[in-house]
Amino acid sequence: MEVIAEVLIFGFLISSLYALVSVGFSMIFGVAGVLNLAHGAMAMFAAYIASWAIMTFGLGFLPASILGVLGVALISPILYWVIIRPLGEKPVVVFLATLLLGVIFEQAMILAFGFNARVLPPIIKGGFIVFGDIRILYNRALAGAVAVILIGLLWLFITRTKYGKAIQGISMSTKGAALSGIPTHKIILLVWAISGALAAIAGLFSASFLGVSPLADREFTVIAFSTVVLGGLGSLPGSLLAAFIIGYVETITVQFAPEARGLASLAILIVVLILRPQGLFGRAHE
Amino acid sequence: MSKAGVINGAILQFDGVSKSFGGLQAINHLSFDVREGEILGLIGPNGAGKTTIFNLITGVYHPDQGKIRFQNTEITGWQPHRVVNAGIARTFQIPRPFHHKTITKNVEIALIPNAILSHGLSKQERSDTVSQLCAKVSVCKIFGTEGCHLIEDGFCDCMFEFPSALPHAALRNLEIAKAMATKPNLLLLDEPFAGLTMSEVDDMSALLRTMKQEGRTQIVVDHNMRGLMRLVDRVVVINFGQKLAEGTPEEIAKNPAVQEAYLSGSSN
Amino acid sequence: MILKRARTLTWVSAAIILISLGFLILVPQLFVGNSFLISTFVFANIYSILAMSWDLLSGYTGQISFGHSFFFGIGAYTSALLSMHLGWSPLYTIPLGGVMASLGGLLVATPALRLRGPYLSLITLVSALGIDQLIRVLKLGSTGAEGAIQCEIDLATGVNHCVPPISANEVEVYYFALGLMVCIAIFLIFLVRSRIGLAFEAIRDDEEAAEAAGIDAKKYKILAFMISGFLAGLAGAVMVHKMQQASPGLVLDLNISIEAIVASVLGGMGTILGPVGGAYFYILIRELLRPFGQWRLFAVFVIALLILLFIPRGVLAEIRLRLMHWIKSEKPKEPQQGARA
Amino acid sequence: MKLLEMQEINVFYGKAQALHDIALDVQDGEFVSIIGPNGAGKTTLFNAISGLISYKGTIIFGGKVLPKKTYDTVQLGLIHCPEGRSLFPFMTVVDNLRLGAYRRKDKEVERDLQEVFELFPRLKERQRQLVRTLSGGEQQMVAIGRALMGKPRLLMLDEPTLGLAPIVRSHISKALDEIQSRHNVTILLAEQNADFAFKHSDRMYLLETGKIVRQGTSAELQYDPYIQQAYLGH
Repeated sequence: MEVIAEVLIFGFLISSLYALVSVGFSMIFGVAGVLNLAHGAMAMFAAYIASWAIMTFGLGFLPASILGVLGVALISPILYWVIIRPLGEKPVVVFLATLLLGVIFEQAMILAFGFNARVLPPIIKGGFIVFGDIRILYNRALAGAVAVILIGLLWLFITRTKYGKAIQGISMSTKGAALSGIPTHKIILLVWAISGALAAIAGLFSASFLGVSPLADREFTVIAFSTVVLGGLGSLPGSLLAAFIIGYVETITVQFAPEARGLASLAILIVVLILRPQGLFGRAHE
Repeated sequence: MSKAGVINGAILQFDGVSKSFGGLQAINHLSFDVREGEILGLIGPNGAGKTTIFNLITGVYHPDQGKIRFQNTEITGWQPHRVVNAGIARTFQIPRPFHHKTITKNVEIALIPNAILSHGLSKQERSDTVSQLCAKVSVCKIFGTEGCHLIEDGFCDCMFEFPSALPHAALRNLEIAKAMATKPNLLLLDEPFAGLTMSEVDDMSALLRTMKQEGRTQIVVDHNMRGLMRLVDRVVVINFGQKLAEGTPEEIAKNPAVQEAYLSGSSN
Repeated sequence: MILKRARTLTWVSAAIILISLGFLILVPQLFVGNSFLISTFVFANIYSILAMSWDLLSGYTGQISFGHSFFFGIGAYTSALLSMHLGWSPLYTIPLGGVMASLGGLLVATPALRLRGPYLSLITLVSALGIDQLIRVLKLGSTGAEGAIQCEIDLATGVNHCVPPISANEVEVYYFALGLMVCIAIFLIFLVRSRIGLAFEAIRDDEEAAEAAGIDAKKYKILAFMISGFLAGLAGAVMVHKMQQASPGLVLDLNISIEAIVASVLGGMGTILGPVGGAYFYILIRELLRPFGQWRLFAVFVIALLILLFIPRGVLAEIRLRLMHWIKSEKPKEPQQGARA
Repeated sequence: MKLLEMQEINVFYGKAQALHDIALDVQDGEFVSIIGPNGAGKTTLFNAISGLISYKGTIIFGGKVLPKKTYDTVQLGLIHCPEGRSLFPFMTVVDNLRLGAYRRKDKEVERDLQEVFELFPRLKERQRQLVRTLSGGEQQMVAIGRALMGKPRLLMLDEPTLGLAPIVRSHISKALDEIQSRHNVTILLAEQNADFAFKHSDRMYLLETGKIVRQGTSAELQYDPYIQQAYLGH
């Protein structure tokens, strides 16, 4: 029983962070048609900004984190405007450009901070929430709560507000949106900022559990890419579901066969892609 | 060009075919025959399902129901390339050249055999065939010379030009050259007159008639029956995935159901 | 006289290639005893093979692979294990590594055939990550630690037991790698100019239109995967005998896939020789500018990005296109009427 | 007063020229049609006017130079209802219509929504349905409705009857009459169905292979032998 409860709880915590990373990736694909392989770099970059602010100015974790999130929310749309957008409608070139951007960020972090991993201090130090024999660090619980709240807010934003509907509109027909008078470029910039911020928050929490290293972005990118393809390109609910599938599969394998941790989710991905190439919730093309 | 054992002279039989996409019944129990050596007009308003019929014949889509037979062989469910190699070629409504290859290479692509180790045509034969085809459909007319000349050693005067240099009419001709390179017995032409001027329409019609005389059966799709009437031998009218009428152009022009489908929207 | 420019050009490019080749042949003589430099050139040749292999699959056939380390690693492990445990000569095990990687290509191609664009790229990425994990889980290596194959000292005899080198003589290793690279380059240049290459490019440009032209796209895509896998496997196998050890971190790292892409982008996708130039450029900078530390890699990646931004066709392809326009600008004076007949 | 006016508008796709020296004008309150066969350049012309593609030349709209960005043209009340509709298929009918009023800040949006529902009662019944579940005719109504929600000074309709059943076509036809009479909207229509265009237009242009080859009032063109032979089949 206890094992099941543990899997349920820890699976949820990890899945919610995965969801935070993949939702942004999915939105960027939705509105801009870009599979942003530099997405993980945004998560990593935020952690480095925070770490730098803490070390240099002695800021607390919270202000340092806010700085990290804002920094990424600023740089992410800039990257789109300056580098991705001018490439136009050449999916392969854009794909490769985002890949290179990610690698360039890695190198920049190595140059600035060295190869070694850094650990961010937790927001709430020490202390556990206790469920029977299961103890959850406050910091982890907070991460889970923040992720769930943010995803809920994002959902409300997208389905209830005018801007959110504009985002939906652009993802279904950019031309239709432009002809309806939606300032498509501004909205797309907004989406890049939101996506960057969400990835940044996931990156900050992750760094406070596991630390951050210059190549940490790769895992984020692989998770985002996998969940979004698994859920079906362009479907936000699909990405969320896929994030939870992958999160839980990993938690279960860690629990019962720790050596196969990385393999299980990859295997699921391959099986789904073979059986259902458009992903779980893919909007059938044409 | 006549094939042995063709029943009733039908080169292609479209037999009770249905196809739906999601909830939309695009083709609904449609049957028609194409006779050996004729030009069949397939007309109907836009959205009637004409292009879907082409996609069903060429194997891009597979029918939910029904059979398609070509020269007495059932080709239902075949892959597109297999259909092409059986002798059915098509052109696209919007020309789809290979943009990164030169014009002559575009035609040469259609000559590639699928047996990877077989030799197929020699280089000289290939370039000769390409030049002949380009000349025949006058793809390279715009470069100031008539047709496509073999200058020397297989150099041809449009071998350095890319499809982006061609005007619209020449792109249509390039589509036909590509289709002809696969040596089809049946040619499916999707709106070959779209975007052409009156005189270009006449040129195109003449080209299609010449190909008919060489024994190439054709199905020509157009939304506009007037443009087709002088070219085709027989017409099948499609509306909402079903056959509305079939007959000679004269019969079709007088058919009240056809008049209704084409004119009622504007005359009431 | 007609198309004189085209012929001049052919001669000039042939001359450039021959001069470069001549220089490469003379490298061991020019840098006698500088084993670091010769080693660097060996790596450059290995990466050239890898980059050409990526270019064939992704640049020519349009199947963007993010997991070329998959093939590279399979080739490396196959050759390392066979030569170490069965004592076979690398000269036999290297081709076998290629064959195994080619079968790996078939394995990836099977699901990949139904997938396009990003879905396909993800499958290649996942296969690379997957085999990395698999080797760690199966403890495929000799020492068992993280699946690494390292030198072992046989306690009974005291003999150091390693992945055998291709030759004890570094210069011979260099000529082997160079020879292999040149042979593969020649093979690929003939391949891409043949109707097979034409079919590859047709599939890249418009798969549906290629099918409508009678091309069996599936068959050609499998072929591209298998050839590309074979070549990347050869590269990995040569690498493993050069380094005399293997581990997932050395031969299966995502970096290897990224480096193959960077080399191709630097030189120009879809040109075969461009990626060779790109690979040389990349490796020489990576190895020779070590004093600059991480700056050198940062700079190379930025250059690659700038090339994508401003010369998206790639350097070599752009030059080729410019030259084509130049040739075209010389119109034949008097088209020979009826020459076709 | 001239609402829309252009001289020597040229559009290129790569090296190929799609539109040649187009000169065209629309008076305030007028119904003008552009007819021509498939591929003649009607859609290209509309896309150029609404800024979806770039063009060479200057277009005057309401006495001022028309900006070349779609967003800016919409702000001026130039609303383009495109061929193929470009709706938001995974959104409800009412959300689609409301997005049509995205630029507007006035208080009359809700009133206009009700007017669209009066014009197309079908849409009122289905307002909560996803657009992708509607029939082609209903989708066309959403497209026209969405354009009306943008409060157009000039409404550009590209092939609104494409692929529709005769009965639906007559619905659309009636709606166009009503839009013109009740809302006093200036309309520029692109049609390959010449009969449909003749029924509604004050004036017409015939576009063939990117050039305007005939123009005049509907009455004049109705008896033009060239148009009769090629487009009306009389």
